[in-house]
Amino acid sequence: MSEMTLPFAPARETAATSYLGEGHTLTSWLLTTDHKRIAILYALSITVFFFIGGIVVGLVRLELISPTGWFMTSDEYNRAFSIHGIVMVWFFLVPSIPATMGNFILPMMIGAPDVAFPRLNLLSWYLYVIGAAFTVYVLLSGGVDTGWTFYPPFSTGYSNSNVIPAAVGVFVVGFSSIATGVNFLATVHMLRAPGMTWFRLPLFAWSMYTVSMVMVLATPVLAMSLLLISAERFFGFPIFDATIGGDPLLFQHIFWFYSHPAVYIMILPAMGVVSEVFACFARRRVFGYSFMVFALLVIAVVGFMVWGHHMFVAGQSPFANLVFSFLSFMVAVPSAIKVFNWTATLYRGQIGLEAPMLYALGFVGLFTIGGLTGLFLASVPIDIAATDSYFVVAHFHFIMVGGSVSAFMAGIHYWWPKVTGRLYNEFAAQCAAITMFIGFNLTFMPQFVMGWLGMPRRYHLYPDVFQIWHVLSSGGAAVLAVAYLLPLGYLGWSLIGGQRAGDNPWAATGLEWQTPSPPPRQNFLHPPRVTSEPYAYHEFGRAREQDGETSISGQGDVS
Amino acid sequence: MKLAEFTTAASDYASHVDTLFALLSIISGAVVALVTALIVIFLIRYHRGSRAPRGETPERVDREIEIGWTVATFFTFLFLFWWAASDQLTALALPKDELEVHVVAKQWMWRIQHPSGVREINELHVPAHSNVRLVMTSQDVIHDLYLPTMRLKQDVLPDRYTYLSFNATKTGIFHLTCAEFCGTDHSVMAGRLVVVTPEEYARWTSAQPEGDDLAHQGEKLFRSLGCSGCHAPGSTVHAPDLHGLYGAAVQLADGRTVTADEAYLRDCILLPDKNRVAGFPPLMPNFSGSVTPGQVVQLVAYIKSLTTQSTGTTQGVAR
Amino acid sequence: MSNGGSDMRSLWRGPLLAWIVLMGLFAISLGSAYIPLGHGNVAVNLLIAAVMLAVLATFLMDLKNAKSLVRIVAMAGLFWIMMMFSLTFSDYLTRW
Amino acid sequence: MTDLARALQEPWPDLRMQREGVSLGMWFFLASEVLFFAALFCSYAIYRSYNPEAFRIAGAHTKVIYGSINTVLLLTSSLTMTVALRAATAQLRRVTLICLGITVALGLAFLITKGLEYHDDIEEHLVPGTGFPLSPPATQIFWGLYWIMTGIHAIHLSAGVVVVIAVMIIFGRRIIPVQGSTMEGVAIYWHFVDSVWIFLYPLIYLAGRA
Repeated sequence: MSEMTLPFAPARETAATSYLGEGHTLTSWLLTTDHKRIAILYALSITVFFFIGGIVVGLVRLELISPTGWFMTSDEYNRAFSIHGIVMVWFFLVPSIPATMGNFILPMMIGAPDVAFPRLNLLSWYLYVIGAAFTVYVLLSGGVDTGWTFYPPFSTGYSNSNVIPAAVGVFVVGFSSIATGVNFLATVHMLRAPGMTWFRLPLFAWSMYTVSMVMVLATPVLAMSLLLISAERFFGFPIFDATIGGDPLLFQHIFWFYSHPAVYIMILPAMGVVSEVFACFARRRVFGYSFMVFALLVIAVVGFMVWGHHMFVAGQSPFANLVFSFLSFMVAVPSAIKVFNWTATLYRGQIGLEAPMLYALGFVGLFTIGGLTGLFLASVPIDIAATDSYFVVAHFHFIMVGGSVSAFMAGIHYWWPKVTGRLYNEFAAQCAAITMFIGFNLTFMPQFVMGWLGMPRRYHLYPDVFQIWHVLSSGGAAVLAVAYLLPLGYLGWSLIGGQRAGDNPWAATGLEWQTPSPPPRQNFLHPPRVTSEPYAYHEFGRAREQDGETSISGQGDVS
Repeated sequence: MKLAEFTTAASDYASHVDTLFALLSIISGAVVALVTALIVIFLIRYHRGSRAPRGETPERVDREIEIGWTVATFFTFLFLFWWAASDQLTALALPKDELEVHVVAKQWMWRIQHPSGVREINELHVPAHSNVRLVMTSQDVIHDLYLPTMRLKQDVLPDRYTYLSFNATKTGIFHLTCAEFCGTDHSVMAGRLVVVTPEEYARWTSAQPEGDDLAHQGEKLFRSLGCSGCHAPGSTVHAPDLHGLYGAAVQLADGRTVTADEAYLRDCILLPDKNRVAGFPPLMPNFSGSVTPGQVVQLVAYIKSLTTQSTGTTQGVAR
Repeated sequence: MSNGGSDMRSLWRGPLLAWIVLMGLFAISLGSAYIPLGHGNVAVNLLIAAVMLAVLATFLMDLKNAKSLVRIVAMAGLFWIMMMFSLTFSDYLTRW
Repeated sequence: MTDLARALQEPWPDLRMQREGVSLGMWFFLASEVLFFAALFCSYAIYRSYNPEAFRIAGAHTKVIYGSINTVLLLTSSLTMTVALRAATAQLRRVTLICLGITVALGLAFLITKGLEYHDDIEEHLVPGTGFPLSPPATQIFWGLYWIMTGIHAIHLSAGVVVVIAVMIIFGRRIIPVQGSTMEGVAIYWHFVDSVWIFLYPLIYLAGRA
């Protein structure tokens, strides 16, 4: 290939060595600039945080079995749910798909040897670890009890917990997000392989592009909001102090300017993963590809204009409520279109129900419910009744856990053979996927019910009429815990005893599958060149006459 | 405790909200059913290796379907927005002749004071079939008064008034609680909303230990704090006259014009420099450290009474 | 590489011109601040700041020769600021 | 050409792409920085519209002389930075280094002036908290924002100074040739820090002058 002159053309002998074989020392991992190794580092560290957050919420669900509580004080309970929120949102969900799968797959998907700024990529992991270390410090030194939202004046003047270290942790991890975002944006703009035009980008690459946009533009605003409350708490600068003319609501505006788009930071990558998995396991082009792309872009942009729906009862003006309500309804349109398009992708497919597909189907179901209940909360009168209740808790868990985590699992299972070169036990994986779906619904469906009945969130002690729902929810959480632990077992086992996967076990299209598993350091043995549309699972156009079995052909022509 | 204390729709507004909730539930249920049904049908019919035909659909049809459901979704959402917004706007149209009850929240209790001067803690007695307006403020952090049976909640903010209006149609004892996380005992910052008939309310009020009403308490404060020294007509100090002030438009020194509502009056007492009235020297002392939120409520009630019943109490000031 | 005087002159000429304009604008800004214009003061000052930013970006940051993509990115930040300001103020200006 | 080969880094195919990529990446980062400051400016705007009188009174106590000197210093540093970049592109190593040197000197002068100003402010107890000399109380919000805004700006500038010094060392020892992509990124960042000051200056120093 002469179109692209790589200055570091891979030598023949190293071509066979996978990225995993390039050194086995600790420093070869900790000082690596290989996007694939950094992705593995991220995967390991976010897994640790996922289980920290999970254990904490396990305790919370256990405590809530009894309306009067049985092993925590109210202060301990408040610290528990706060740390659950902080850890899960910033140390797991936000980096989850972008920092692991995005890092690993995105450069391969667009045919690049690495991300645009490999050293910045490593730096972003270190920033993540530093932020995480602060959080561990917060945990060990008594916790934080403000909830993940840090509302003043509680956080600035009344809380007796470690607000500032928690804020510093989140602040630093924010920079890690920004670094990743900048890196991905530059990568997608500059390093696409010859022939990889914008409208030949797989939807996962598009989702990484849009999510990077949101990360880069939203995260700094969070950083500033945390800085302001820290300044108020630490130096006594009265920025949000109502007694002298400040306004605590201003914090909420700034905070939600980030934190609503943050929901899209969690869900856009999930949408990308699910699009890949649907196309592969239905062996079908994604229905309405260009609409899917525009939907991602519209969600990313309009997602910035809807933050006020978190503040309908906060003392925001009724006029602003109307504006934000309208915009919130509008941002739901592209989300709905995506659900319809995934469904339509199944039409006339060759559908197989391997584990990644089961997770992806679970995603569509749960995301649909989560999205529709979003409409409830966009309606001002219903939001007034339901906000700050378990209805909201259930709603955002449907999106962030039902949606995002399901898609994360789908992606892990889908790309596992590529990343490790091994196959996991399919049956075990299918069992885990089904258990997760059941456990999830059992956990969060009761929360919708009790929320609408009037159960407020963040309650340690609660009226006993709600006990039955809490018990159901806690039971579901136990099932969910099993479903999250299962993959540790069979995925771990696959590393030792799993079958060799081969280059392309799913017969998938996409450049990442046109290279050995696990891939070599430079990703491709030969610089790839793209000649066709993505998702060429069946021959477009000609299939009309043949009307039979579809042929499988790769997207990339590796010469 | 009974579930009905939470779930009863105790006002017409609450029933409206329930109707909207039902409508949205039906639409959502239909969409979920449709998507699930389609997915299940496709999974069965197009399972790998099945004999169903697999041809391509024409691109033009694809496009029409795509545009079709985009437009359909858009208009459905527009309709839902219109419905929800009109409910909201109806609720905003404030009725006249309200009973104003003051609520001061603090970690972790609700202090309530009726216009008659009666106080209660963590209990709110209101007459049925009357327009009740809660004027709320917080003494420390942000709280949120949540009345499940009215389908209403509103954050209660420090140094600012927020309002909640309702008209209960059912009598009974309902739940009242805090919905915005406010610290250790957030979950037990609860109480009872007692809706009684207007006659019972009158009886209940008069049965309470004797006390001045809010305006009278405010009047006493007004004198003991020395306000009357400057604000009395004919005082040597040049300070604005407060008669007829409430509800009037005020020209401020920096060119703005504001309506003198509760929030404005409160600001004038606690942050006198924020809204200086045009044509007056900045002499008003700052009372933010020396009066409690409850006392501000009384002072404001008194100043309001100078407008609403401008005959009876005026003499008090003039003296 | 040889670098004669003419080379140096072409190196400096454009940026120096921009710098002189910036200095002029700065002086106007400072001077106008002492003329009482009520709300006009802040308007004038911000307008001058905006012009200064435009001059700086176009001539010193060389946006005039940049790829359109870079210009779009530079504009994007401003668009998002606009979104933040207009929607936040939609609350504050209609609140009381 | 060995010079150029050393300037090229993974994963870029050629130097032109690398320069473009670095400058694009820097611009993306600046978009992020813009939003970072936007949150601050937004707070300022809202509080000023709510407490116009307090902001006028508080603004009259800022030290306009220091502020103006600093504006001149920063604008001039932008000039020398632009020339440094142009010189680097034309492969004039010595001119580049001299211009960078002047830029750093101007940056340091800015920071010293800032330090003097902070000293004066602290002498006058213009730090929000008990014993704050100004009234009404909302003046404390202005001064709280003053410290945060100028402080964050100064941190950005210090970072810029450190980076420019590092770049000078790298160029001086010929570790990377001047015409590489490094100058590109550094220059854009420096100008950005300058542009923030262009807005800080009228909002802070000119607020209460009329």
